[in-house]
Parts: sequence; structure tokens; C-alpha cells
Amino acid sequence: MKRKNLAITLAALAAFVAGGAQAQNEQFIPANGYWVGPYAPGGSGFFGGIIDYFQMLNTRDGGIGGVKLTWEKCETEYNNARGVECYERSKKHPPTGASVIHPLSTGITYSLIEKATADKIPVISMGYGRTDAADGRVFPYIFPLITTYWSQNTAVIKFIGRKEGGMDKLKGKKIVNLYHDSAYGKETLPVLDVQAKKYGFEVTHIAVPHPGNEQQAQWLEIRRIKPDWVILRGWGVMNPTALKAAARAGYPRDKMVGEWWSGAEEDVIPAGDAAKGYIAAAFNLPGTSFPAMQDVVKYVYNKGKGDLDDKTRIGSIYHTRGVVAGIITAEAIRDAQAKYGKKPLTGEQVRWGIEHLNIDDKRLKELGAVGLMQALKVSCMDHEGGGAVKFLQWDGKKWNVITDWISSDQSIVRPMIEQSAAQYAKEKGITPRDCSKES
Amino acid sequence: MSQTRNVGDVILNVENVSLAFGGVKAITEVSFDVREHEIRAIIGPNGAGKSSMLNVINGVYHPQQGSITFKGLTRSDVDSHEAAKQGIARTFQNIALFKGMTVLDNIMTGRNLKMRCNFLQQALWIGPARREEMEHRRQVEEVIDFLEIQHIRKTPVGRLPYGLQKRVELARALAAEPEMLLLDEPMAGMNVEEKQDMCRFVLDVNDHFGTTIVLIEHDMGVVMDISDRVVVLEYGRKIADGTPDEVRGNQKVIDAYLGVAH
Amino acid sequence: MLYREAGQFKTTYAEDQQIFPIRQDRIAMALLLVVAFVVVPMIANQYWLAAILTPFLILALAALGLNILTGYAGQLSLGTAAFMAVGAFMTYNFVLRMPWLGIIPSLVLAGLCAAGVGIAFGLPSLRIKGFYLAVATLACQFFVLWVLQRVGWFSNHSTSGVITAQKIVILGYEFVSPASKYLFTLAVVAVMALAAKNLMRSQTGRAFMAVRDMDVAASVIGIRMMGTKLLAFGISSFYCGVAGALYAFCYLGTVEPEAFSLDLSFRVLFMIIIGGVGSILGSFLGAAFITLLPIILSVLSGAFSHVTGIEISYAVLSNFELIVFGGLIIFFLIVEPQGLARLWQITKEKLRLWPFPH
Amino acid sequence: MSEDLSGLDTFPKLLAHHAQVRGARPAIREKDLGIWQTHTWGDVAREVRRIACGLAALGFRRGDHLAVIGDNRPRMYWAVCATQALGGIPVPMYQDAVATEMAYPIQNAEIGFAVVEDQEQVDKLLEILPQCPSLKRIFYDESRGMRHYTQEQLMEYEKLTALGDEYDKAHPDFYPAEVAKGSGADTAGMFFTSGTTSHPKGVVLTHAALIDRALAAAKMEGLDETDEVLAYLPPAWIGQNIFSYAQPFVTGYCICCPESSETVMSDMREIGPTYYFAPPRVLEAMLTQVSIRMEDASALKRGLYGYFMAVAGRVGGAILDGKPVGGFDRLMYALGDLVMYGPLRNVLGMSRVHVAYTAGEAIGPDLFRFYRSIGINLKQLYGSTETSVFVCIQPDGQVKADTVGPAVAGVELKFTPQRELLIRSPGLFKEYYKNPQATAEAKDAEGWFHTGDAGFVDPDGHLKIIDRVKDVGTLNDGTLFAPKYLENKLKFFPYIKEAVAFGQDRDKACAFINLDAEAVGNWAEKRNLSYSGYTDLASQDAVYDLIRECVEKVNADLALEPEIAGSQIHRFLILHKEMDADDGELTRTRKVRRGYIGEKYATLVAALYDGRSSVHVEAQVRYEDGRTGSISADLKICDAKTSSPQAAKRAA
Amino acid sequence: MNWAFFFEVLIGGLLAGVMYSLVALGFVLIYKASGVFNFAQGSMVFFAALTFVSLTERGMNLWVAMAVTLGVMVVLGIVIERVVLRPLVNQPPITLFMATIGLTFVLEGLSQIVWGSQPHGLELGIPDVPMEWLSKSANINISQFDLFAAGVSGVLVAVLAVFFQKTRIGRALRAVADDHQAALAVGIPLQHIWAIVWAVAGFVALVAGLMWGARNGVQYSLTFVALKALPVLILGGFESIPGAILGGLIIGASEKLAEVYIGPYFGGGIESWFAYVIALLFLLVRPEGLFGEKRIDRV
Repeated sequence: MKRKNLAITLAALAAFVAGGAQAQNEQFIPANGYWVGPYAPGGSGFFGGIIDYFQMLNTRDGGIGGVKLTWEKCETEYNNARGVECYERSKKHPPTGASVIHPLSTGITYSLIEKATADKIPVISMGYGRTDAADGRVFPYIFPLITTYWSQNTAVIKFIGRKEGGMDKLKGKKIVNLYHDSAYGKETLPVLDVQAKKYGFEVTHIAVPHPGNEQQAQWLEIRRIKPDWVILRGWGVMNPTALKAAARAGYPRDKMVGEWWSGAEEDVIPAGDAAKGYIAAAFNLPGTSFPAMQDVVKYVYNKGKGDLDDKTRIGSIYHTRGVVAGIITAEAIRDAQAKYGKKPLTGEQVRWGIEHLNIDDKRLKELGAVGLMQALKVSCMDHEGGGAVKFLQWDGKKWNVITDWISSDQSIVRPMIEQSAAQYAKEKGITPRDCSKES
Repeated sequence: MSQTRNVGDVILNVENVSLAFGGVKAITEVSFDVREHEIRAIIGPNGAGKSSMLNVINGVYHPQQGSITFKGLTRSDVDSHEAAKQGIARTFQNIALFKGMTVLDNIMTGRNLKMRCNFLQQALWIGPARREEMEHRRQVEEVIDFLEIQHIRKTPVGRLPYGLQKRVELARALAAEPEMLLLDEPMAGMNVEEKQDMCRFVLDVNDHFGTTIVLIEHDMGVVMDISDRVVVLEYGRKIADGTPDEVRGNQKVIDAYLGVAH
Repeated sequence: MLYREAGQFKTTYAEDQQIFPIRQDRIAMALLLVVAFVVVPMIANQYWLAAILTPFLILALAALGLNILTGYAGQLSLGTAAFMAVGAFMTYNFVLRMPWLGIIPSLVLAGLCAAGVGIAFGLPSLRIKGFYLAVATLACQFFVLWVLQRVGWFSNHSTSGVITAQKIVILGYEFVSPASKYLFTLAVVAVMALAAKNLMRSQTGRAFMAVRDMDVAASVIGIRMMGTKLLAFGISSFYCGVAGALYAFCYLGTVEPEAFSLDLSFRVLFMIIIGGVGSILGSFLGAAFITLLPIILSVLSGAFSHVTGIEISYAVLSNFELIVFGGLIIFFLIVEPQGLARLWQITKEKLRLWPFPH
Repeated sequence: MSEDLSGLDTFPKLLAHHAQVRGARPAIREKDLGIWQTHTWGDVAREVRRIACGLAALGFRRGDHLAVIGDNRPRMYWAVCATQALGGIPVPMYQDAVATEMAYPIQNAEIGFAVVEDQEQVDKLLEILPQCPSLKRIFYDESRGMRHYTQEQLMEYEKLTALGDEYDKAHPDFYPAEVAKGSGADTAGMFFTSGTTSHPKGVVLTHAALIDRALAAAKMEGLDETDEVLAYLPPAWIGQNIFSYAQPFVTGYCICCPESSETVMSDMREIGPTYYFAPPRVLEAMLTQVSIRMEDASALKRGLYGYFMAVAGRVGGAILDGKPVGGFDRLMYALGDLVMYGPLRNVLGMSRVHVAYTAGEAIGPDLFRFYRSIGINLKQLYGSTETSVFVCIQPDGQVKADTVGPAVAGVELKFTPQRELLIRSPGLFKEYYKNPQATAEAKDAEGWFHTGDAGFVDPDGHLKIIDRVKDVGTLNDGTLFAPKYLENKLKFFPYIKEAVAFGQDRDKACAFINLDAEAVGNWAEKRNLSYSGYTDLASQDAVYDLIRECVEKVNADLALEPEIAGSQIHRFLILHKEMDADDGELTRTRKVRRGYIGEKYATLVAALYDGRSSVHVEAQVRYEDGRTGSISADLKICDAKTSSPQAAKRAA
Repeated sequence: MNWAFFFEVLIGGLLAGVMYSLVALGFVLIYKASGVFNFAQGSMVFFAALTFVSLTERGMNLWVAMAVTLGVMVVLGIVIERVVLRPLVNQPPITLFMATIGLTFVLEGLSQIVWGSQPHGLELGIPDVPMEWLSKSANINISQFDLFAAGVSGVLVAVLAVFFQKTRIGRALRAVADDHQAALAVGIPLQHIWAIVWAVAGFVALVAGLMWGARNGVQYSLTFVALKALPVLILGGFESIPGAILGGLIIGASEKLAEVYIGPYFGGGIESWFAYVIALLFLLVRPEGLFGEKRIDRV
């Protein structure tokens, strides 16, 4: 028996090395995520969402245009090197190779930018990754879809402004930006500085060294500054710790606005009561009431499948974020199929689909995703497509939506993006595409 | 055994040396001298400060008081590698070989002060570095030959029996071509045959290379046999100094040391 | 068994002190080099070249660097990744700011910068030993990363502190394809491994080992503690620095300082312990073990569930891989605490003595 | 071997030839200071000239004798050649001889000069100096420990050569002229044969004799300058002189001197000689080593060993002899060659051997076949000091375990009615030095040399030796009794190192056994037998049982041979001490001195025959460090089963 | 200079230091008794806290859960001694260190397989909020929970002290720390002692896990608390319990003070390395650590 298993495993390994069995009429999308380590909740929830949505499509519709979606998980451990390895492993996966990649890590996204561009595989870094990649002329294969860090940040300031009673009220206010001391955390420093100048508020950047499980000093500092608002740009254990530390420092949680990687259930539950009243941004909403989510429950979980081990997580922020990613990916494939025919598509073809995504409100309704996500229109110039954010508040049990979609301030963001992208293009000797010639 | 060595002038002068660890005095105001080409023994009961004395001479310990004059150069505080540069080599009571290396490498290490090439040349292994390595290998082979340890040349020292390890340690010291050799109980723990061999080697070294030897040894027979002059320490103080015959007759020594059953 | 040593006698010391005194070893090594330089680039696919072999070689080089310090000179260090980071960021800056230098001089200069940092942080080794020193080197790990993040100059004032490695160009040839990057890495690693071997078999290496094995005795035969230890830190950091540069330029392409986190330092340390402390070969074996094992495990477990159709939660599978990985480390330590290199050495001894057992 | 050596009738002339033809090729290597220090023929020629000139400067004249005492060292060989160049006579002596043994040859040959290796030999010569007034000069190679020697006779080798350089400069024509004066008929050397009873005899051999024989054998085996030989046997023994002096001088091959006697095995492994000589005892010791080490090997290896040795035993010899062998066997042999024979040859240092000889005594058939089966071209030869060694050699492809091969070119054989072998050959000795009587006894007027060996030529023309003529005797019932034959059979067991058979003029055959301490010790350890030393080991019952089995196997073997079936061994005892040349029980070449032993242990012999089951013995032994002590023990005597010829036949 | 603020920083730092000490204690116990630098201590903290919180979430009574977890940690200690340490006895420290790293992977994988990788909140019933009276009267924020944690640490150290001083096993442990040969004379096999000390370290890990878990939630990142303990260890010495406590206090206080008063000049985030640099500078002056004994190299 044992021997048989071994033989099977070896055969599978051989098949893997040889390039796998030829699968017909399947569209392969790698699931290079993380299910172990400190960020496992995010990784497992997000990829659970994507896979559940694909599974749902396969069960409900028999795939997209008759083409079944397939995927294979690869553990990246949120580690750049492992992420690159997974990417290389999945990119030649039959029959089409990896047709689109969700790295779910800013670091891995960075490492894939050049590789994926060279391999003609689109990378969707939905709500993370390199902000200036929103300039599709310089980054044809990179899609920081829906909202970039910078867009989000302007929305956060707008939100604060709204809370203060108008953007003009921001003048003289003190805002602390408590950020994870990493590439991810530092991404929003310049955009905040620009806005501080524009609106006349005072911003203090306070770094929390990795992993962020000790923030006493930072909060003492905040206590000394006595800011009006604290923007929390955390990741992993840094979030609950910040909330706890805020409670210890007696700082009101409803004056803390977290970004969306600080705004999942996993970020607040460990903080217990200390999280009550905390506000966080989101580009997707939690819950299972959306028709799309209902379908996921109906066609997947009720049939005893489903990727999440812990069923209570269905409809959690990370899970619906994954579903949104699934929707976007599926729509892009659908669009591309409209152009290239109903057959398994290459990454290059899917890229075209992503660049021509246009999910308007009508389509959102068809998808059963009204309220789950915002409308989206991607173009050669604009790889972001959305740019609006909603704000949620934690009541100790669940997230409650407290705003409608607040759009970002592209007048601030776009020039910065174009400037940054241009500098990148110059450094790397890239000639930006002429979008007027793209079809 | 012929004792017709031409003992020369004083090469080492230990003057009024005192050494203490914390509050414990290991050596108190000890003075003696060593003449060129002689075999000088330091004896005394356990804990008399013999090893400490050697450690002071070659700079492992720094005495609080007193001075050491070696080849006319007086110093009160010297680092051990400087002592090595001046031509003092030694062996240790508890074998201090480099356990992870072969016999050959251990002995080669003994020649480090004679090597001139820098690490870049060595990394490239070209011209001078390679030539130097070969040249020193040849010199080391002479030592190996001299001490009759050819058969264990490439053996890791850790695998050798105790007696051979002692011999390798002596070889390492000899490879430095020292003017003065400090031997800390070179025959401790050896059987009769090994002791005889070691005695022969010590005498041969003294005879062949004219090396001055300062030696600590417990075996009175050996000490009286091979040494020219003997210093006796007790509780860190010198209680006698002279030829083996003189020391043997010294009442203090008889009381302090020889009286003790050994 | 395959060793036929009769008749391989040495008539000069040069022959006797060769790196591979046995002819069969020389042949094997030559074959290995031919395979690595010629056959592999021809037959290996991109995945193997870009995702497995190149990082393996780079990490082997880093492990080699750490092995020089820890294995040969006996100074435990957990700052490897920091030295790698210095190498990566400084190479980036040399290429950026002095493009006329060319990549190889930039690499060397960056390595020297890493060496400088290494020497500075090696100063405590004069007074501190063992685990105390290891923990102290963590200061270096954290401090260096902090500086790289804080000082914008290092990342050319990139907002996120991320650098994107430039193209490697030598005499107009651009190393773009995975195969060419692999070959570039291989060439650098091969040359540096040879240099390390040369160094370790000459006086410098012996001085390192002497300091490691018995520092008092080393000092007594005239080896300077300070110079030797600092030299070990310097050389080791140089190797790590070059490895870091390759990590950025030949593997990841775009890196942030966190890519050189403590985690990486630990991984490199695993490599030398599993591979064999104080062995050049061990650095390579250990790097292979640590980089390849998780991948093999993941491929195996994937294939297993794929073929058998047993639905195991992937999270469980991933965690199970962790357990197996940890378990194998313990297992290998128990089987051979001195590492894979020692295992290989024993095997080789057995083969040389074959059919005799001893 | 297409070289024209005509006219080169002395060794110094041959040397000059090689220095000219292959001056840059290695002539002699010595493992010294960790590496194989190599000297070319050119170097050798220069050094020999220096020594010769030095000797001449110190008054060495043609016809003078010069003793050479030392291990295999280049300078020792050069001294031999230098002596010959000056028309002198080199007298090599065994380096492990005690001082008193050296006195006779020196007195006998009125030796005036000696070249010795080191302090040890110097000490010995100084000890006998009062008895040897002729000895004027002692040159020593190694100066270690010689610093305080003040005797005027002593001189460093370096001093000698320095003198030589001076002399050569002053008389540049001297050396060539001296070499040219030499002729083939000149004496090339004098070799003292180990006298078993009386004083040793100095065998005088000429250049012509040695060169002729060396050349004949070299031609037969196709030796040339690319061959390498390990010089590890005492240089004073004629065989070693042939292999490491005469033959290299005719072929130009290279000889290699091991670092020391302890490192011979590893040195042999390093060198990997192509041409090899080993007496059976060395081969046997090696096989014992192999067996012992294989016993410790893992089950897998032992299994492989067992299987492939069986394959080799079946077809190995045939394959070596180029006889037809089945395809499958050939395949298995090739496989075995990869995993077993090749590695074995390698660890034995015999990978490169293309010709290996054994001689000196009978070799066990199993032992002989073992080496041949693993692909080593081991052959037997027959010869002695008086014949310049080569009399018979087994040619390739015609190798038998129990013969020594046909006569080598130039040799004539004939037998006396008593089956004594007579030989006539160009390689015969000139005379026994200053011993015309002995010369006349050994060499008759027609030039036939009486060997003293009994034997016959088989139908294939191969010579077969049974024993010494004088030792072949009969039991009381007239049965043929060849003690050496019995002893050899016993010694073929790994546990038995030496055996002494008795039976001449007695009713039955009995034997003394000497254990192989290492093999039996290992065997005992495996069985958790504790013992304190050889004597204790030898008295253990279990050991007796072990040996009895061996003896009974020999008896079963003997029963198969009708002529000697009656001489089966009925009783034996295991001697309480190892026989030793220092105690006179063995010769320097480690042959048992049966007569001496019979006298020395008369009481034991008596006990063998009077039916006692044990005997008390008290014996003087000499320890390694020269002290003497006594051992007293009760020796058991054991009966061994004998097989009846009929039973044996039935079994067979 | 705002003195109230200064004292708040100082006291807060000291209390944070106590939390570091809690983790460091586990390292010290094991190093002292077996000379093993137990890298898995962080994982043990995680493992203990996760087990405890998972049990309580499944409805188990707080105290029962604590007892069960303690039992699990004891079993773990014994298993580790059997499977990992015993076969590696007499190996160099680095090898044992490496083995504990392997152990880290096993523990992390195991705990996540058994309990999942979701983060959990942990409420011990002590609110982690500033004490109002102090806040009001002196404008100094001191968390109740911190004081509670400090109290727990105090009790823990006291319990350990009693354990070491008064019990036979404790004395054996001390003997082992001093001299393995001497330990044999006490009559308790070395293996037992090791198993016990690992079990005790498991207990300490549980306490540390509870405190840290209550503070930041119970999740994988708890393993990172080990990093906080390392500078404490080099400062206090690997073998000294008082050293771990005092080291923790010094590191905690100086780290916070530095981050608050010096950090801003460098763009903040200096906490990540500052503790190490302090420890390092201290070691340069006193290589034997706070309570270590000066060693004389006997040659």
C-alpha cells in the first residue's frame, strides 16, 4: 500500500516535471498564496475567495464560455524568494501557462514586475503593490486594480475631512501616520505629505518596526502629539497591537482610520474590546448577502466543497476580497474570450481582457455584486480603474458600513503616478506605450 | 647522556614577577634567569604557579609587577603573539592543538609568523603564495621527520592517541623555529616508553637546534636527568634554584616538595 | 568503489596540496563543471534555471561566506542578510551613480562595502564569544536594514525604499535570459568558491581555524586575534555582499530591504549547519537542502493530493510541509551532527576503502 | 626493449647509457618529507660519480670491498654503483642483522669501507670495530643524532660527495676511465647467503651474470622504462638487488623506496607498481588482511564479496589466461571487476601490476589462485642467489599453482637420480668467496650448480619443486615424508603463521603450530574470548579446536595424494611463543630452521610422540628491547583425526 | 522637559521590560540546565497560548484549560527530550541550537494544523487600559494589565526561586547547571532533569503566552516575541534568572526612552536595533554580562 502511494507520488512528480497531463479546454490560474506563517489569515481568506468563486463558476456555469477554470496552490510564505519560485513553477503550467497572477504581496509584486512583463503574464495587484503601475503606458502587464494605495489615502483624508466637516477644516489639524516600517508601509508617505501641504494639516509619520508587536513607544509619542486622527497603515500583528496600545494610551479608537490591510476581522478580533469603534477603509464589503456570495454558498459550500476550512469565515473581508478578485479575473477572461474566442487563453490575451475591463453598475447587478464592489473601468492609461473607498466601523462583533463610496482625489494622485512611472521608465529605459494606438 | 652543551649567556631574565587573579596570588616576586641553549626546569607541587610562570613569560598572562627581559629586551607587559615574534614557542599542559585540523595543518600553523603573503595572494594561489606554501611545507616536513610522525601526517589530530598529540604539539612549536621553547609538562600522562621517546626528542631538539628549553615536569627522574638547572616554586614563591644536585640537596625543597609523596 | 588511487603518487608538494589530490575527484569535478556550464543551460527549462538553480547558487555563495566566518573562524553570526543587503544596495548605487565602472567592478566595490560593514560589526567579536556574539550580530542585522530604509540615498529616494536592479551588461552583452543570468551567477560563484578554497587551505584559513579551535594557542604561536577575526568578518561579508548583489541582480530583480530580513540570515545559517560547518562543499550541500527541500516537499505533497485525489486542506498540507521540514532537520542532525558534507566525506572514505569497512 | 645494449657489460656503463638516453626520466623515487622525491637517471649518474670520486679520494682501490648496510634508500644503491664503477665489490648486508652477525662478512671480505644508512647501523659497526680492524671508513647517510660522534672513521655522506666533487675537479678524466676499465667478468657484488647452520657464504656474482639474467627476464616480460617497482624487501637479498638494481639498469625503469617499513602498504598503494615481487608470506599477509577486514564489513559487502569471489574463482584465472569463458560469466566477471576485483586490486596497490612474481617458497594454491582470479598476473619463478635468480618463470598464459614454470632462455636443467635439480646458466655465480671447498661442492667441473632442491619437470616442461633434497625423508614405515610440503599446506590457513612438521624416522607425522596472532586474535574477539597475550591465546581450548579443524582438513587433502597420504599429521601442539629470527628459530628470510627447533624443543617433540596430553615448558624469550625473560606454561597436545585414503576418495 | 511624560515613558518601559523578561526566562531556564540555546521558545509561547485560547473558545473553563495546557506543555517537554535532545547529547551547542530551530518548524506546523491559523483574542479579565486615578492625578498612563503582568512575573520568579531552592529537583537542576558530573551525584538521571526543565520552560512559555496573547491577540506573530527576549539575554546573561529580569527592565526602559526621545531625530523605528546596540555596548564593557562570572582562561 505504502509502496503504491509512493509510486503514485513519483508518477505525479514525473508528470509535474514533464509538464503535466494535457488538459483540454481549461484555463489555468495559479493560486500562489500563503497558508502558513504570520499572514496566513489574509492569504487563506483571499485565495479562499478566489477559488470559491471559480469553483462556483465551474459548478454553476461550467466555467467561462465553456472553458473550465483550474488552479493550483503554491505556498509562497509571503516571502519574495518563494513567491518568485512559485511564479516560475506556475508560469508554464499547461495548457496556457499562468494566465494571470495575484501575488497578494507587495514585495512579491515588485519582484514579478519585470519577470511577468517579459513572460507576458498579467499581474493583478488589487489594492496593493506598486502604485505607479496604474500608469499602464509604462507597466502594460501590471494592474493595481480598483484602488491604489495613494488613491485610498486621498479617500481617507477626504473621509477625515468629511468627518471634520469639510476639507477646509483640516487646516491645522494633526494627523499621525502610523506605518509598518517596510516598503508597503512607506508607500503612502509622499502622498500624505502632498496632501498635508495642500490642506494645511500637520502630518507626523511614525514607523513601527517589523513585526510590530510592541508599540508602546509609538503610542507614547502619539499621546504626546495628541493628534486629531491616526491613520493606521499596519499589516498582521501590528494592527491588533496598535488598537490595544491605543486603548492603553487612552486614544479614542473612532479617531483611528485604518487602511484596508488593517481592516479585516483578523485585525480586530485579537484586540478584543479595544477595537470597538475603530474605522477602516475597504474596497470590498464583507457579508454573505450579496447574490454573488449567495451563489458561492449555494453552489460551493452547500455542496460540501469550498476552500475555507473555517466556515465562519465565509463572507469575511478577506474572503469577499478574494471573491471580488475572482469576479474581476473572470470578467477579464470573459472580455478576452469575446475578442479571442471561447477557448483557453494565454496570459497576453487575458491581459487585453483586463485592460478592457468595464464593469459598470448594470454588469455589477448581473454579477450579483452590487455593493460588494464598485464599478470598474480599466484602460491603457489607467490600470486602476476604480479608485473609490468605503469606510467600515467595527462594533465589537462585525463591520458596519458607515459611508458610501468615497472617490479618490485623482488630481493629486495621477500626476504623482505619472511622474513616478516616468522616472521608472527612464531608469529602465522603457518607452511608454502610446495609448491612442492601443485597441 | 652527554652534557657537553655549550651553555651561553643569559637569554631570559625574569625579575621580581608577581601575578594575581582577583585576590588570589599565583606568583609572588619570583626572579630567575635562563641561559642560552640550556634546559631549565621549573618544578613544584600542584598549584605552585608553574604554568602561570610560563604564561607570564610568553605573554598569555600579564603580571601586575616585575619585568621579563628576553634577548636584552625588557618588557613588563607583552602580548602572546609578540612573544612569539621574539622567538618564544610553547606547548601546553592540556593539549592545545587545533582539533579540527590535520597534523600537517597544525604544524603549518606554527609557521605563520614566517609567512609573508597576504590573503589576496593566497586566495589566488598564484606565484608567491603557492611558492611560499610549498617552501614552508618542506620545512614542516623536516620537523615531521625529526619527530617521526610521518605516518600520521594527514590524520586529524583529534583521532590521535594522547602521546602522539603531545608530540604534534611539540612539532607545532618547533615549526616556529623558536629560540626558546616552553614546555608545560610534556610528559604528563605518558607511559614509560612514550616518556623515553619524548625525553629523546627534547634532548634532540636542544642538541640539534640549540634551542633553549624551559620545562615544567613532574617526573623527578626526568627533570634531574635532562635539565641543567632547576627552579623550585611553592605557593607562587621561589624556594630554590640551582643544578639538579643542588636542588636535590636543598632542605626547603625536600620539605616542600620531595617530602610530599609522589 | 569507483576510486582507483593506486599509482596516484605525488612527487611535489604542489601535487600533494592540490584541491583535489585524487584523480577521480578531479575528473568528477571537471564533469560537474561541464554539466553546470554547458549541459544545464542547454537542457534545463526556465523554471529550473530561474527559480531553483540561480537562487541555489546565490544562497550557496552566501552560505559559503557565512561558513568562512562561522565554520572556519568560529564566529557565530546572524547578520548574513544584512551584509547581503549592503552588497545589493551598494551594487545598485555603483551601477546607478558610476555607470562607467561596469558590473564586475561594481560588484567588487559593493562587496568591499559589505566587508567594511562586516569589519565594523566584527569588532565586538574581540570581546564576545559564542551565542552572545550571535545575538550581538543581530544588532547589525537590524541596524543595517534600518539604515537602508531610512536613508533615501540608498534606494535613489524611491518612496518605498525599493530598488530595481539594473541590467547586467558586460562588453555590450546583456544578461537578460534566465540561462545567461544563471551562467553569470555560476561563473561568479565558481570563481569565488575556488578563491575561498584557496584561502582556506593556506595560512589565512589555518589562522581562522586556529582561532576557532583554540584561541589562546593560536595567539601563542603568533596569530593576531584582532587581525584574524576582523579579516574573517571582512572576507565573509565580502562574499555575503556579492551574494546579496546577485540575489538582487540575478534573481529577484526588484528588492526591498525586507527581502534581506532576519529570516534570510537564519536560512543561511541553517544551510551551513545542515551542510557542514567548516566545509566549502557543505555550503553548497546545505544550500541545496534548504532551498530545494521545501520546494520538493511542496511539489510532492501537491502531486500526492493531485494523484490520490485525497482532499486535504491546503493549509494543513502547507503546515505539514513545515513539520516535515523541521523534522528532517532534526533527523539529519541526529544522523550526522556535522552535516551533509561530513556524510559525504564518510561516504567517500567508504568508497575509497571499498570493499573494506575501515 | 629494442635498445642496443651491446658493449655495456657493466652496471656503471649501463648507468652512463641511461643518463644519456633517458637522462630526464625518473630512475629512483623515495618517499621522503611527505612526497616522492624523484631522481632522474641523469641525477643518479652525477651522484654516483661524486660518490665514486669521493671514495677514490679516500683511497678506495679496485678490488676493494665496500659494505652497504641500510634500507632501500637511493644513496645506498648509488654507493653500490659507485663501488662498481671503481672496480670495487659492493657487499650488501641485511640492515636488521645484529652487530655480531655483521662481523663475519666484514672479516671474511676484509671490508675497508662501509656506506650505512643511519645512526643505528653506525652504532652496530662501531660495536664490532675492535673485531674488524680492516674497517677504515664508515659513511653515513642520515646525520640525525650523529653530532656528538667523534670517531675518526665516521664521515657524513655529504662530506664524501663534497670530497668527490673536489677530486673530480682535480681529476676530471678519472671517473670515465675507471668505468671504462670495468668488464663483464668483473665481480659486481657479493651476497652473503643466510647460512642455516654454519657461517654465511659470500656468493660472488659477476656483472655479466647479473646483466644476462636481468635482461633475459626483462625481455620475456616486456619490461621497459615506463615500469615502476616498489623496493621494499631487504636490499641485501639477491632478489631485491635484481628487481631494484640489475633490472632497472638494463631496462631503465624506475624504482620506488617506501618511507619506512611501517608504511610499505600505503606507499605501495600510492605508487601502484607495475612490476611486483612478493614472497608468499607477504601475499598471504595481505590476503589475511583482506579476509579480516572483509569479516568486519556489512552483510551486503560480504555477500557481494562471497558471490563475486566465487565467480572469480570459477572463471577469473581462465579469463586472465585468455581461455574461452562463457558470455554470462564474462559479464558477471566484468561486473565483479567493477565492484570487487578492481577495488581490491586498488586497495592492495596492485591496480597497475602487469607482472607479479612470487618465489622463495611454495605458495598455497588457494592463495595463488586468489590473486590470479582478481586479475593480478601473479606468476611463480624459481631461482636462488647462486643463479642470479632467474632459472624458471611461468610464461603468461601457462600458469599453474604447483609448478614454477619452464626454464628461462639460456638455462639448462637436469636431475640427479636423487631427483636433485642441477642447473647450468650464464647467470651462475663465480664462486663462494674464499671458500673453494664449498664452491667445488656446489658447482661441478662441468659448470652444473647443485641446487639441493628435489623436483621434476612435468609433461608441459614446467619445473616442480617438492622440497630440499636433504629434507625429503621417510617415516619408519617407508612412507615419503616431505615436511616442508606439510608445513606449507598448514600455513595456507590464515590462522596458522608457521608450522614445523616432524616425522623423519618416526612412526607418524606430528607438528608444531605457530598462530597468526592477528587473525586468531580477531577471530577470538569476534567470539568474545578474552586473552592476555599470545601465550594465553595459544593455550585456549577454542583455539585448539580451530587449529584442529585446519589440521584435519590438511589430512583430508593429503589423503587424496597416494604418495604422501601416509604422512598425515596425527598430533600437534600450538607453540607458546612466536618463532623469531632473533631467537634463531627462523632465518632472516623467515624460513623455519627445522633442525634447530627440533633440538631446542626436544622435550616438546618427545611429548608429541609419547602420547601425553600436555607438556610443561619453560623457555627463554628475548623481548624486543633486548631484555630476556622466561615463560613457563603447560602446553596442550591435541590429536587430529586422519582420513583414510579410501574415505577421501569416496568423498571426492 | 515634561517629567510626568518622562516617568510615564520610563515606567511604561520598565513594565514592557517585564514582558520581555517573561520570555527570556524560558530561554534562561533551558540554557542553564542543558546548555541549549532554545530557539523554539517563541514557538512554545505560541503553542501554549494557542492551545489555551482554543480550549477556552471551545467552552472550557479558564482554569481547566490552563491545567490542560500545562499538561500538554509537560508532555511536550518530555517528548522533546526523548526525541530531539537525547540522541544529540554531547553534540556541540550549535548543533543543539539548530535542532531547536527544526523544532520551531515542527511546533509551528503542528499548532496550526491542530488549531488553525486564525488569530484569536484573549481576555484574562484584566482590562488593558490606563488607571484612571493615576491618569487624572499625575497625567501618567499606566496600564492595569501591565501591573498585573508585572505581578504575575514577580510571582513566577518567586515560584521558580522556591522551586530551585527548596525542592530536590530544583537543587538537582542547579547542580546540573554547575556541573553535569555533580548532577549525577544527586541521583537524578540527566535525562529526567532535562525533561523536567523543558516542562518548566513550557510552563513559563504558557505564562508568557497568556500575557502576550492577552495583549496582542493570539496568533502566529507570538513567535516573534522571542526576538524581544534576545537582547535581554545578552545583557542579562544566558544563565542568570536575575539577569533576565534586570536585563528586561534595562532593555525595556532604555528602548522606550530612546525611541521617544532620540528616535524622532532619525525618522523613528530605531527600536528594532536599539536594544541590541545597548546590549552590545554593555557587553563590550563587561563581556561576562550583568551577573556572569569573569572567566579566566586556564591554559
